[in-house]
Formats: sequence, structure tokens, C-alpha cells
Amino acid sequence: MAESKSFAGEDDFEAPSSDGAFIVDLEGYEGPIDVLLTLAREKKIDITQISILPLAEQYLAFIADVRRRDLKLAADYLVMAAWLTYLKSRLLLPDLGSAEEPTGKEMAAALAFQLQRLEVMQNAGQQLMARHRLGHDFFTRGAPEQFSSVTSSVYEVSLFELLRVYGEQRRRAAGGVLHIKALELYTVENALKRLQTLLGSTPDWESLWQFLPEGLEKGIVGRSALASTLAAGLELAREGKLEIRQTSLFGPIYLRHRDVGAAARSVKRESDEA
Amino acid sequence: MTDIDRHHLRLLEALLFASAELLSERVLANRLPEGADLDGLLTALQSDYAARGVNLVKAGKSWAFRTAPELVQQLNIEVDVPRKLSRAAVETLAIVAYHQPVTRAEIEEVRGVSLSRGTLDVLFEAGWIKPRGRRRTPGRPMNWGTTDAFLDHFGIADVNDLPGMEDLKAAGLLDSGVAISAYRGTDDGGAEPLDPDSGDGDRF
Amino acid sequence: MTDIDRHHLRLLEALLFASAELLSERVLANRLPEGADLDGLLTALQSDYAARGVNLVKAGKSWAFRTAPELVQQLNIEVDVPRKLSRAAVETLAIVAYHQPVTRAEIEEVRGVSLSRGTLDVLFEAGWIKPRGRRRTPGRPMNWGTTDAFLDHFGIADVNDLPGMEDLKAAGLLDSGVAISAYRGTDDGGAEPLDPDSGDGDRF
Repeated sequence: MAESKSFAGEDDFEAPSSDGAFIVDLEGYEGPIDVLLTLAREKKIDITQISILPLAEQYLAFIADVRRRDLKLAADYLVMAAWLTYLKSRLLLPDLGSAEEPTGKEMAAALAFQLQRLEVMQNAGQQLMARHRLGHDFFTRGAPEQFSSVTSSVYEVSLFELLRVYGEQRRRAAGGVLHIKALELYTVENALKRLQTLLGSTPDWESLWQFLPEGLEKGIVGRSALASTLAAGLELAREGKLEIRQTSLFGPIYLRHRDVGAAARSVKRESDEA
Repeated sequence: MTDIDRHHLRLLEALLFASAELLSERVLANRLPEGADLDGLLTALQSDYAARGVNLVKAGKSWAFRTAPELVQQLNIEVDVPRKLSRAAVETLAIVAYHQPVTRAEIEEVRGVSLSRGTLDVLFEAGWIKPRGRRRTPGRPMNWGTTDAFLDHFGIADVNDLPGMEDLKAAGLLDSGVAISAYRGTDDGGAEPLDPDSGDGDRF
Repeated sequence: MTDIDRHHLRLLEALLFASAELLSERVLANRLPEGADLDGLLTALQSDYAARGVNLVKAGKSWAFRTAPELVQQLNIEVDVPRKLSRAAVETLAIVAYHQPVTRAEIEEVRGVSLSRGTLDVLFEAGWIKPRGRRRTPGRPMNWGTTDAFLDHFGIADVNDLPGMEDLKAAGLLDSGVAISAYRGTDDGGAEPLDPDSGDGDRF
């Protein structure tokens, strides 16, 4: 089993060009720490010492370059850029001695630790892949003889297989359900229809609650109905079909019909289209 | 025996070990470095293994390692190729593992199809599931659960260590567009009875 | 060595020699007659084969006979062309191996980036990693660890024998250490237009 599932090492890790020009291609990177690590290697910046500042600048320049080329940048990279900008400011400003804020030194040390840790793991991964491998450099018995009950079962199933089959089964089972569940949420379209129908018969101020569908369960579905109805109300108010009133912050919201004729026409048009 | 001979002997030994079939003397001669004394090597190797648990045996002009005949009986060697479990059986096993104690009807409900005769039997005979008493509901149906042999086979310490839905998803084993279920956190309360993760509150 | 021991040794040898798969010490103990000194037998057998073309190798708590790696060039055995593992998967495998038991979130912290779907599952499918129970921390996240098959594949006897393990431990590089995530909370995000805390705050 093991030999048919073996993998080659990835010995051709994408490396930046050796002439110093940094090729902007995020495809080759495994996230911002990896970019920093590559930059550090490229510029021979010692990550164990606190020469983090030039590295931070390199990274910020790199990010600026990517953004200038209008390439899509994952949020991770921007988060790191923000963090490094902050680090830069902590490194450049004198230590204010505030217990609240970390010193630049502490931050740089944390970054150095993380860079070193990733570097070590990247190396370890490559070392692993470079080892003698089963099925490639050494081999199992070619003609195994089977013992009864050497393994606890005569059936061959792996945990992976068990879980994969279960996952597939659940997905199959969930396939339709997910769709139906999504519809449980009360949509703005529904709310619009309902509001337009109900408004005709309510010329006076009525609480928003009065317009919610009946028999709603509590929780997210109920909240979605409330939100959708409010959104529908705002939409209709924008169209001049109703008025909305709220007298105090977080106070109850009231709706009132504005133009009976217009609303009726709207309902009619709606039903004509349907 | 010279160092060269010893090296040749190791090569011969490795070749015979790794081969799926009997190897003919012609093939062996081709595989060994030129100048190797095949006859002498085979004789030496055969005598090395004569008293061991494995012997080098000759069949016509071909050679192979075989378990020593007198041990075969004690070791209960079978030529059986391990069987594959049917997909229905694997699915059923997974459902029993995740939903236990679970009745036959519930398994059918989860799978959406009726369980063919013998599916539970196969799992029972394999020693992976066992009856776990009867449900106190009309008809008093039998509950099924997994055994210690099940845990052994799959190398799991405890049934609760089976990955939850979120873990399966994270591992790419269960993909699904998360819809409303992802937002249920605050208002569920009505967990479905068959929810494998009901109980451990680590889902959301 | 007594005659009984010698007999046990032959049985053990036959068992291991006959199997292409790893055999766990538990299975071996079950198969040997009661009172057999498994540890002693395994050590004896391993040294018997140390200089041969076939070696007895240990992988965690399991054992198997494998051809000696240094012979590969002359064996002319057809080798599998290994599937190429993605760079993310190689890094993840190393992190699981050196940091185990490790959670998905911890892997992501070391790599500084979220793990894409399928990275863990390709390693799980290869039989190299497996769930190792849940962490007793809030959320009870799933732990991952390497398998004996992983050790076997890479010819490593024990997790502690992973190359450089001692040094990395001593250097504190396998601890969680103080990562930059520790200094995220104070970030007021004034420097960049983008709110650094948008999205998951625990990325780093």
C-alpha cells in the first residue's frame, strides 16, 4: 500500500531570481511569512539578530510593488504589511516605557522566532523528501504470505476510507437539505410582497412586528424576517409608498401607508407579472 | 567468502526478497553484477537460511523465499487475499461509529436506503459492531455500537476521538457549502437526534 | 539462547518475513506463544539481519523486513514514480511530524497562512498522518500525528529519531514560543487603510 501512495520531494521550490530582482509572483509563496523568509534569504538578512527593520522595509516595498501592478493580494499579506508598519514604528520611536504596548524589540524577536521556526520546518520537509523512501529506495516483501488473524480483520478498510465514505454520505444526505435550509431565511423579496399586500389594509401607524409572518420560529429565521421586513419597509419608503417612524433610539418602528392608490397599483402589477 | 561475494550475496538476498514471483536462474544471473558466481551464492544463501524461519527454496530452475514448512501450520498461514468491504458496509460501519447506539431503522434513515440483508452481519462477523441492548421504544429495536476491535483496527483510542463534522470538512473529507447551519450557534437547541456531534459542543 | 527462544525467533522471523505490511508489536505479541520475550527477540532478529541484504526495521511500535536501502542502485527493481507532493503538503507533513500532536490551527500558525482544503487530506490518504484525539482546550480541536507507516516510508525508527529533532527541541523551535500573534491585539491599524483585524484575528 505504502509504495503506491508515495510522493516525490518538491526539490524545485520556487526561488526568487538570483540576480536580486525580485519576481513578483505570489503563486510561488506560501503566505507572508514565507515571503519574508525568502526576502531574508535573498538579502542575507540575519533573522536571528534584530536586523528585522530592513526586512520589514523589503516586505513593504514588495507589497507596494504587487499592489502597484494591481495584482490581487490575499488579506494575509496586507495584515502582515500592517503589522510590519506597526513594528517599524515601534522600532523607530523611542521606547515610551508603556506596559500597554510591546517594545519593538519584543515584536522583532517574535517575528524572528516565527521566521526561524518556519525555516526549520521547510528544511525538515525537504530533508524528509530527500530520504531513502519505501518503494523507491528500499522495498517490502514481494510475495507476502497471509496469516489468518495477523491483523484483526480479514477486511481491508483504512480509517481514511471510513471517514471519506462517511463524509460523502453526509454530503449526499445534506445535498438537498442545504438548499431547503437556505430558503428558511425570510427573504427581502418575500417581505416586500407581504408588506405591499398588508399595507393596503393598514392606513394607520402599525408596529413593524405586525408585518412579520405568523408562526415564525425564534432565532435566526425570526431575525431574518425582522431584518428583511425592515429592509423591505425602507425600500418601499424610498419609493414613496409608505412612511417609517421611530421616535427613540432602539424604540419601536412604525410603518404607515402613504398612497393607497400607488400601493394598490403596485400589488396589481406584481400579480400581473406573476 | 570475499567482500565482493558478500556484496553479491546481499544483492541476491534483496532481489529474492522483493520479488513477487519465483526468480529463474537466468533472470538472477542478469540482475547480478557480471562475474558473480550465481550457483555458489545460491548454495550459500540456502544454507544461511536452512535453519531459519524462512527458507530459500528451489523449484525447477527458479528460486524464492518461503516460510519454513513446519512453521506454516503453527502460524496458520492462509493464501486468502484480504477482502474489500462493500461500500454499503463501510457506510454502515461509519454510521454506527458516529451515531451509536443506533438502530437498523435509524441507519436506513441516515443512508436513505434500506439496508440489505447481511450488511450488519458482515460487520458483526468482522467483530467491528455488536448489539448494545434494546431501545425503549415500541418494537424494542436492537441498538448497535462499535467494538474495541473496531477501535484497534482503525487505531483510534476512543469513539469520541473520531473527527467531528468540522474536522472532516477542514480535512477536505466533507465538502459542502455551509449554509444556515453555520449560523445556528445561538438558536439551535433542537439538535437533530442523529447529529453525530450532538454532545460535544465543539462545532461552532 | 535456549531452544525455546530459538523456536520463538523462527516464528517471529517467519511472521515478519511473510508480511509486506508493518506488523505492530501488539499483533506480534498476540501471535507468539505466551511467555515469548518479544523485545529481546526483536533485538536479536534485528542484529541477525543488520549486515544482510534484508534488514529488520522498526517504525514506531511496528516492525517489518525491508531491503537494505544502500543496495537500491544495483537492484534494478522497478520503482514507483512517486506522486509529487505540493510544497504546502511537504511543509505540513514536517510540522505534523516535528510538532505532534498538533492541531490544524497550530499548523496554520507555524506556516503563517491558512491551510487550504486538501492539504491534510492528501497526507491522511497516504496513510502518513492520522487523527490523534482531541485537545482538552476550548473547542476541543482535533490533534494530528504521524503514523508508523510514515516512519516506515521514510525509514525512521522512531519519532524522536527524526533528523535534527534534539537540536530543534533544544533550540526551543518546537515550542509554541512567542509568535507575532501575541502582539496583534494592540495593533490599532492606523497605518494601513485595511483593518488588520478584519477576517480571522487568530491567523498569526
